[in-house]
Amino acid sequence: MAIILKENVPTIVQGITGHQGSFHAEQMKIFGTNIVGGVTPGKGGTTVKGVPVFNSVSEAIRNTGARASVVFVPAPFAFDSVVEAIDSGLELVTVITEHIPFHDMVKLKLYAKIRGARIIGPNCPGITSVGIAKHGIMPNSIFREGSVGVVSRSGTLTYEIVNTITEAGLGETTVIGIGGDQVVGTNMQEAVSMFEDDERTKAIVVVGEIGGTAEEETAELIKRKVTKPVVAFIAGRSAPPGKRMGHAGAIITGGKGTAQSKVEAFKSAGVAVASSPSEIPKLLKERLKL
Amino acid sequence: MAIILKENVPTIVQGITGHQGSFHAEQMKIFGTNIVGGVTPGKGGTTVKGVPVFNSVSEAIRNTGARASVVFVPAPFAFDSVVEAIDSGLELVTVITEHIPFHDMVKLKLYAKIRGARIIGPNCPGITSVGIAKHGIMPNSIFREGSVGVVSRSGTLTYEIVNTITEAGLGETTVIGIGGDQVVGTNMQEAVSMFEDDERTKAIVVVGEIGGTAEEETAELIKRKVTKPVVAFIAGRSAPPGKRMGHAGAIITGGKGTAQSKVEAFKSAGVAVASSPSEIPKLLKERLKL
Amino acid sequence: MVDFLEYEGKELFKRYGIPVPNFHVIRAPEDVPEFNGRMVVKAQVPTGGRGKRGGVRIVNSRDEAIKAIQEISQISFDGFKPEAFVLEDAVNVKRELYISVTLDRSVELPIVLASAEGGVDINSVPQEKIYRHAINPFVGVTQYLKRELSSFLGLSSEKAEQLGKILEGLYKIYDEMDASLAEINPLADTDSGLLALDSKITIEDDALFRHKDITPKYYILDPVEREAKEKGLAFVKLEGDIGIIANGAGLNMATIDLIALNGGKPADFFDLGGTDDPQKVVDALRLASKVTHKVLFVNIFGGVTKCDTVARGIVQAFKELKPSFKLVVRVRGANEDEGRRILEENGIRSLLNLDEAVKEVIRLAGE
Amino acid sequence: MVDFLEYEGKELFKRYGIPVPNFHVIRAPEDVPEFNGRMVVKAQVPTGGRGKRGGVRIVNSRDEAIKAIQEISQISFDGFKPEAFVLEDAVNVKRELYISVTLDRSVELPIVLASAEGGVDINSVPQEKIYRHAINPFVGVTQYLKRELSSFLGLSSEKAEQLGKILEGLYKIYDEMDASLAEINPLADTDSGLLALDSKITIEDDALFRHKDITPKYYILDPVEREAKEKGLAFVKLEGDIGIIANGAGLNMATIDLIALNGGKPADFFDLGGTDDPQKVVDALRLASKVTHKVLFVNIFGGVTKCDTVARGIVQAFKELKPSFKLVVRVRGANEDEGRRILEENGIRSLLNLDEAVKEVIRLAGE
Repeated sequence: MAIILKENVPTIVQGITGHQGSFHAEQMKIFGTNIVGGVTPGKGGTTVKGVPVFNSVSEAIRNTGARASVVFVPAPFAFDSVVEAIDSGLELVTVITEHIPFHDMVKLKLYAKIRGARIIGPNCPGITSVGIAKHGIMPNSIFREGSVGVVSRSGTLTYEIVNTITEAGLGETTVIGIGGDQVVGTNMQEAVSMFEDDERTKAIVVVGEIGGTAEEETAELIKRKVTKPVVAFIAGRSAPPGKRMGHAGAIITGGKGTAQSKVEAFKSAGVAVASSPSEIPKLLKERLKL
Repeated sequence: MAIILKENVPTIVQGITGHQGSFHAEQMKIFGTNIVGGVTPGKGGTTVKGVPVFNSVSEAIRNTGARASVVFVPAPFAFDSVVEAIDSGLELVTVITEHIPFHDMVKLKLYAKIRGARIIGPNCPGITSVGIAKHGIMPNSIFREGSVGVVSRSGTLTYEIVNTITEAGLGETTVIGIGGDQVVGTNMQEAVSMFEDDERTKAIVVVGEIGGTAEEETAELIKRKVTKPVVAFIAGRSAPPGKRMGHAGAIITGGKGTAQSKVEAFKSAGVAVASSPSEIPKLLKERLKL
Repeated sequence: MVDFLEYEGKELFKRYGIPVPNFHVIRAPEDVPEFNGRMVVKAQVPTGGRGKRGGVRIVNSRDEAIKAIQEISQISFDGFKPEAFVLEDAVNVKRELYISVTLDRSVELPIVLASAEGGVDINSVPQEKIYRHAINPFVGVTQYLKRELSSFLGLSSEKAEQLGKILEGLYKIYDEMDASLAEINPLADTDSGLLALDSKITIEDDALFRHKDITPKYYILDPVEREAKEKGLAFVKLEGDIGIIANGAGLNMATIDLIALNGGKPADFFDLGGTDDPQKVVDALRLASKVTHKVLFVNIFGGVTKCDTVARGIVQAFKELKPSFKLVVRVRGANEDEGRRILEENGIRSLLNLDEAVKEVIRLAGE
Repeated sequence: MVDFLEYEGKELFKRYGIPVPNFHVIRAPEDVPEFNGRMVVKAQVPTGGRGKRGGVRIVNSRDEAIKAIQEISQISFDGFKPEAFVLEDAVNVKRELYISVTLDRSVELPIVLASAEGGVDINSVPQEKIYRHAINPFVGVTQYLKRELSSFLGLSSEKAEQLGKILEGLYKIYDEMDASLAEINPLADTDSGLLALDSKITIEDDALFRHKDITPKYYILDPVEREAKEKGLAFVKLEGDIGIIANGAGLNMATIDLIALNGGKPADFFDLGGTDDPQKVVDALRLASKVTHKVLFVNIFGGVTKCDTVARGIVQAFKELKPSFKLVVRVRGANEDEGRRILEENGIRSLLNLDEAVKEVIRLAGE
């Protein structure tokens, strides 16, 4: 199986007529994702790369039976687009858009809970369940079906690491980029917990970075309930306090969110912490006794 | 077993120093309910009928391990009290208070969903699981342990009907008064659905009244998934349209919410509809083949 | 329930940015200003269908307006006389639209209702011509809702923007004023934009504690019903000759149903509710005695309200009022023995069984 | 990130009903009014600890105030000169409290932080002396939170009421202004009530699209860093001699870590982000060339950003800029072959393996 994206659900692209939206709609289709439509208000009736465009999510659902969406609309309109997706009944909304105010995400996350929907992101590469579907912008070429679940706060670093895992002869179940913002729809703890429950996943890779306490809380969770081997990598070990390291969430404030604290938390939970991306497959093989 | 109130959870009374709060705290204790404390801001440190009073719900929880509450605070303060109960982590909040604006209830219900709490009421007699506990104001004397689950929009009419059931030699599992307002924390459909899933409940009594479409939706649910015998009673058959019949929710508007529509919906779902309270035990016995 | 008159609602509209025609509130003929052009005089009454009964007139001068006001003042609108008049600019209406925000009990959320067929009772518009969309109070009016709604109503992009603002204002009124209904009907589509030609705002009594500036005005013609309302007593007037006093709304409804089922005619019901106060029983009987009943049926299932308290109230009321109607009392539940004893000592017979009591009521009413 | 100066925050406080002492904003000595009694002159600087460095003075007359302003103007506060001064009534402070609203990333909700030990950096206050309480944005500030907070701070009922209003105002600022921090430190407890003596308001850049009235002012001393910020380029300045350009924040961080792990010293990093624009590569190299580096390391894992695009940008930039630093390029992922070919044609060697590339960077930096 996989996590979250367990089947190739009919999926729409919100903001499909934009540069990013149209490019990645095509890339997702090439990967094999069941892209059934796109939404851009006012552009209904047109097509983008063979995909029909609708004026609203509910119109798209009525015409295509969509159950999930990937959101590329610009930040000022993202809140409304995600609410529209949730209100219209979509189960899974993957938000690629960056620079959404965290105030909006706090509310969207609570709102998704009321409606029983799941948000991934924002400011994330999305989710790929190898052999099933890809929602987002990860490069199609880096995956290989296998037994490693990857959760990451990063984008390209995820590609780097997944590529390393794949090149080492291992493979992935689901790779989820949860996003680099302060508040994310699906967090590291949830992803690790789902990987633990996923039969096909045999080992878990956690790619963290400085800022916040998600890694520390994940380490607590691992201590408490995770039986599968976990390998972690923390980016930003050499980052000075008080500087925002590119991601909105990657900042050490008030002495909290240091790489040291995260590395120690993971180690005390029995997690193997890699010091470089290339070390990850080695540690995985050790733990999987390959 | 029973529904909702499945064990005698440690329970507090919010608004315990009021006339109603103190009287019913004692009545609940006499019934055997595990009343561990009360809350009235500014009255912390005192006791009411032997029950310790705290200034806040969180203080009460720290000192007593409470997991549920019964709310008697006046309507203008009820919204805040219920939020306090939910924020503090209580699982079950039974609101006796009447005249809470429905605007507040719409929000409270959504909020409870975010936090995973259950609200019963407002403007309701509460819930009694016979042999387990009573949260609310139902008379202690009317119950007898048995196999009939009762859900009702009414208060005293519920007592009348439960008394009739008890006197007929039958008995109850759980009796839940969901309240007579337009928006209620736990609705008729949910209660019926839980009775269907409750092993000990062998038959279900639904006491509805004019206004809204809860009965019609419950009839749909019964058609779809309820296998146990259901007996219904609808109050307000002789009520004229446009008049609010005492309960905030009991009003026929725009031709909707008539007793006729409800009776027909139930009948088409195979539900026995009683024309008087005294007919209910007869119909129950027929259906239960007693 | 507080119903706003048209002008009260329109003043609220102005405050919330909803465009309305220029209007004057006229309480006496001398309030009418001099004017040029066409204006409309509208009776301010708490009931619908005033147009059909001559409560709305087009006027072209101050004199015509005064004459219209004087004439309309003579009309009775479901028993109400106009309290005031609105004199407003006549508008060239291209289409009459409908829009309202109210509670949808089924989804337990506020809902927007809209239709391109406005100007009539929304209940008479076919379902498929009504746009319905829930609003989550934690999110409010969304952009996509505004787009969908404008598209449903077939509005140009300029008017779509205006409609968006109107919807936001209307939802804010619903939310901030704790309204149970905030309605614009008709919303006029004119060459110069959208205009709210009428208003209907209803606020539940329950929410009035948050709105101290609202003085509840109840438009109730029946004096007994009005007195009950003003005193906050739960009294419902019906047609018939059998009065009912019970504790609890559900029990009251069930009681009138039983009476009707057995061929009786309920006259009214009075809900003692859930407080244990003998004075409330006396008040109930006093109100009941103001209405001509053949029989008064007191039906109590004691819980919070105790049977003995009710018995004491009945005894006291009978001493004070000496009513002419026949009385049937049925008491069950909390303190029923004590209640029956008190009644018996005062020569009032009481029953325990509801069905039997109802039969007795019917028998007495038929005498 | 936009930081408000004290007076900007206090103007916001006034608008949201948070009491502040009377104050004047002084931009030049001639702005100082005549006054009687004690006042305070405070330097308006975007950095903390101004008091310890002489940026706050008590004054008793206009002349003293002007003298103080002239003297403070000479002081450097972490490299910043005061832009303006606040001249405000001196207040008799009984206690200094602390209160702020900010995001709690762990519970993913706004949180109130408060302490009776205000006037110092909240990070230096022991955890047990800090009150923490989440606020759900769908519910806002509740009555029970106000009660708990006042009780924690040991306030009288009159001041508790005032604190409730202050908390509501502060939360509204957080919510309506999309603030990431809304802080009052100290909140003075005085005989005549509570007063906000200082303000700290921070707004994330991400939210500025909703606040067109805010002109972002970035207090960044380093000219290259400021230029990058103003152009919206993701540039982070560190100490060291190895510049890094990568695509993506995580990859950038991982790259500087690898450099540091292998004994190198990262000088800065530039994030190309997720757009496939060669001009961005040129901009990055131009900025990099303004800083003295020994080595510049370009590390790309191509996805949205293609390797060939980066290669073209590098070639173009080198033609334009002719920089003095040594260059190491590593490209992997989308279009890596084409990227390597372009670089090779232009005489730039590139690597595929990250670890090897890092070793080469360290080797060159050590030369």
